[in-house]
Amino acid sequence: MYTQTEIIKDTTVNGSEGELVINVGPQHPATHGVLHLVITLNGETIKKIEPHLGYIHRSIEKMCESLSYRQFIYVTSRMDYLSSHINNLGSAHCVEKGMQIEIPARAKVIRVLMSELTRIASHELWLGAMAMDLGAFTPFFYAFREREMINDIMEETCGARLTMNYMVPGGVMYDIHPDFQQKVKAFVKQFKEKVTEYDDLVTNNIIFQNRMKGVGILSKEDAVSYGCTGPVARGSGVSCDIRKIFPYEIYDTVAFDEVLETAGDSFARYMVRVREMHQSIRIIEQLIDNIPEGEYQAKTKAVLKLPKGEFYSRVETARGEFGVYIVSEGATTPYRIKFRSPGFSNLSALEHMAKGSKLGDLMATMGTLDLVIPDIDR
Amino acid sequence: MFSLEGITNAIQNWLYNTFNPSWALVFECLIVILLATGLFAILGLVLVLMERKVAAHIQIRLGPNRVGPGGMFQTVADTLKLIMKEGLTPDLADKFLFNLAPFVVMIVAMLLLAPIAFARGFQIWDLNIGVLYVSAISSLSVIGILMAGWASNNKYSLLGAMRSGAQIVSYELSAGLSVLSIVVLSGSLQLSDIIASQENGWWLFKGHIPVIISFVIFIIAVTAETNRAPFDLAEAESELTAGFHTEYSGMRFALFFLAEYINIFIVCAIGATLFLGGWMPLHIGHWQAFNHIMDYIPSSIWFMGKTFFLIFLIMWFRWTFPRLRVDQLLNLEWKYLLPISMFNLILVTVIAILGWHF
Amino acid sequence: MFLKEYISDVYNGVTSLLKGMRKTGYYFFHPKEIITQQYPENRATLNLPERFRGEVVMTHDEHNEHACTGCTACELACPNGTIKIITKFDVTPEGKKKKAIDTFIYHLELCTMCNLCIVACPTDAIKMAQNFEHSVFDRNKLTKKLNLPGSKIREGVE
Amino acid sequence: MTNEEIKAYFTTVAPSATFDETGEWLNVQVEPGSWKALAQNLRNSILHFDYLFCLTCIDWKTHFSVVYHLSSTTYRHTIVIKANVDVVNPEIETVSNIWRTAEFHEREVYDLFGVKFLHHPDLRRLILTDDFEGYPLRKNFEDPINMIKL
Repeated sequence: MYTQTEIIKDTTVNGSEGELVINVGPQHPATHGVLHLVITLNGETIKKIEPHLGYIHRSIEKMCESLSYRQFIYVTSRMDYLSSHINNLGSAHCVEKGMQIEIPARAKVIRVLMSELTRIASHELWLGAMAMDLGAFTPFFYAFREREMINDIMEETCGARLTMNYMVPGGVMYDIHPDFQQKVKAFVKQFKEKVTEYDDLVTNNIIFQNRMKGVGILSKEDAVSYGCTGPVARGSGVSCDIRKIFPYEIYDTVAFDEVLETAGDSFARYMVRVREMHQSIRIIEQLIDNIPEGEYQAKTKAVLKLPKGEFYSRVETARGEFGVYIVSEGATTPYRIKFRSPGFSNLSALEHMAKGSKLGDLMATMGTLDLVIPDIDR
Repeated sequence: MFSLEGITNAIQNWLYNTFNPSWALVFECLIVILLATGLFAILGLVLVLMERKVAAHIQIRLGPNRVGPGGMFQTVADTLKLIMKEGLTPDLADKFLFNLAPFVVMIVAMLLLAPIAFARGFQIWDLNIGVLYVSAISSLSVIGILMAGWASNNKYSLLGAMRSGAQIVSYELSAGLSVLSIVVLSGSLQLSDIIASQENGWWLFKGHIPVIISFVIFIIAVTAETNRAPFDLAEAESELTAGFHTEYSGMRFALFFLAEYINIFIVCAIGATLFLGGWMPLHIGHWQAFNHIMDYIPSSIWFMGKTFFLIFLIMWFRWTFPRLRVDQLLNLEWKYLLPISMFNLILVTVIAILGWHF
Repeated sequence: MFLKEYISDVYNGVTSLLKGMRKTGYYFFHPKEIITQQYPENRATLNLPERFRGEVVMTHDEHNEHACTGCTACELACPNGTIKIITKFDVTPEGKKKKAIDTFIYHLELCTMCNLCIVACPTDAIKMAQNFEHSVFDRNKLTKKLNLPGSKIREGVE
Repeated sequence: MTNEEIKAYFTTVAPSATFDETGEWLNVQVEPGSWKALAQNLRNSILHFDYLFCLTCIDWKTHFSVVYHLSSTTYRHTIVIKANVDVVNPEIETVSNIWRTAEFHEREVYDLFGVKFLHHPDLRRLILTDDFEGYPLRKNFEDPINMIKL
């Protein structure tokens, strides 16, 4: 029934003269999941990359058509599981837009705090995983040490470490834990101390810099044309931070900079993410002592019914722009729901970026794209 | 002073007194084979455990600690597991070469044990071209790797083997040149002579900066020759899954794995012999009292200590640095290491001729 | 000029590498920094926060009474069909018929720990337990009956 | 640029377009036949819609509407373009040469809805297997194995 195996069989036969077709994935140490790339090589030089998707496609969009507006939010954590909070936020936001619910100020601040913590956690994991792709195993553990603190904070307040389902239409599910502020402050302190380690081990390392600089170049025009968002586009100098250009929640009242690099190579994307972590810390520091008192959840009806119409909300996840497009017919379940996931568009630029470079460069390029496969496959 | 020299001499005398010379030689050979194989097994187990523990501690983990006290028997358990596993041979592989390759790699590693002086007078074969022998034999291991990569009928393996070939061939050069600098200084190719020349101080300390440079180059080059990170392009996990030994499993994989660690041990032993005086205790010029105290530490301990220090250094590299790209690897050799070591060799020669070393 | 650049290249490269080695060396010689947690040896000291979502349980007090009215709010809230409530009709002492639960079936194997049922419950009859060691050898064991045998609804809970 | 300006532009290049301003953004209904030329215009004209951030399709049972969310990185204005296509033989011109991101998005829509994008460079199934029957996101698709309904 499945001709996917046929494709694999075909590619074991070499292409034209001097070409070598290899399958990277679906089980490969560098693809972080079940991404399957069929790569045509000439020696070690990449001539063509063809992604084969669908190994973990769960048809979330179809699933959501049978889930109510409260229920479908939890599914979105299973897409980009590293920024599940932000996915939840985007979905809850879209429902709130349709219902015209005004959420309390406290909930807004908590949501922003959680989003930024998630962003740091995601970038920490990316940092470790990318260093591992380049053959340095140790930064992974150092990055996970800090990430673990965030996970503990999440566990305490939200009840889970990865797929939190903490955002609900109208606010957040619980109030923050009493220890939350103190723990976040401890994390900020530790992060600031330990972040120099990453610089020593990774950023300033000559081997690392040589591997990253001038590799996987994406021009500004191409980044826009390929629909790249997030750190991938910002590394090419495209200003696309949704938090800045279409502020949601309270992002218009906190001070932070949109990180932009112009080189467009892997190192630029790397620097964008590292500097973004510092900006997230800056946002957290501004907000952590200023969480307003009050309700954490607006009063909503038990059964949510969106009015007839179309609603779209955009949020900035750790990987880029996440869009939720709900088409409602006035029922309790969405008529059609579309998730615009950042990884999907970013992946489409991979072939353009990696063509003509060495096989080793592919890992550097793919590492800085920060692909999360469930996000691409949905 | 405690030494193994007495024991070896006693055994030899006893053998030659009891049997006729040809039988004595046969028995000696048997003893050497037994010892070498035993050393192989023990070294493999110890080094793998050491690697895992070093990695764990660098990575703020504990490492294996479940099997035996402090995880001591972890590698024994792993070996048992590997022995019991099925050794798969891919369908379209060249079966003869595929099965031969691990043994070639292993035999090369075993041959290299011959000239190494483990302690005073404890050497299998003190041949007069010891250094030459080592550089000649050590470049043979690339044949085994190429064989494995080619015979597996796997594209990843082939790429890994090709990378490995280019890498070992080029890094032989600077390894050879840095070894030459010690040959120039001591004026002999025989390892026992080189050790003897370090009686009043190790070459690393006696030879000024040029020897330190050649020591650094030697360490880098042998790291590359043994396919260790940051030069592990032949097996580059994130790029080629496992490189040349992707298709190997069971005991044949274990042989590759073991040979890698034995090779590390051997190159570190050579490094310790050439630069750090082998089994020679730490002697400083004319400090007679200090030298005398140092002599009380057995020579085997000196040798093992130095070797394991170098092994630790190489492991430390592995768990700190990212991997180089294949073209950067060759750049590093041809643009940096080779010119520097050539220039350095001239400096060393000048020092040796003018007798500027201590 | 070329030579100067060449030498500074080598110098900068080597120093950057040595800096990295100093960092890893620091950790190697400071075993106090080790963060490994030795599970399952540390089971006794394992401290899970009270909000941690391990599995859904129904709280029973010392009289073997629970607060579940059988309203099926949780069943409706669940996105995966994890909860199935079978109701029966009790006859109260006054002779009136009253709806009560017969069996509260919980499919742990389908549960995603989203917490929506706990939020939906009007009487706080169910809550999340912190137990996370769910592995069993038979899948049927993951289908659980949450109300204890012989239990009944607490007085005054509507 | 404001919606009025965008509308004024549309009336010059595509007089048949109809507008709907009830939502967050301006919705423009266009004819699928004239879409390709219009897209080229939108990308290159003064409106400078260079960023296609969402491309999807909705099954309205009577017809499909292909939805394009366009934005401009210079002016930050956003519009939604909708083109209705037939259920029986859904076909529309590709825009993958105008916005490169459309290549993958169109393949996804082709895969899950069966809308054919004419002149697409590589229109194959992206997610599902090549011999999969049916288009899962269509409303009339019945999943033989549905966990929730079981």
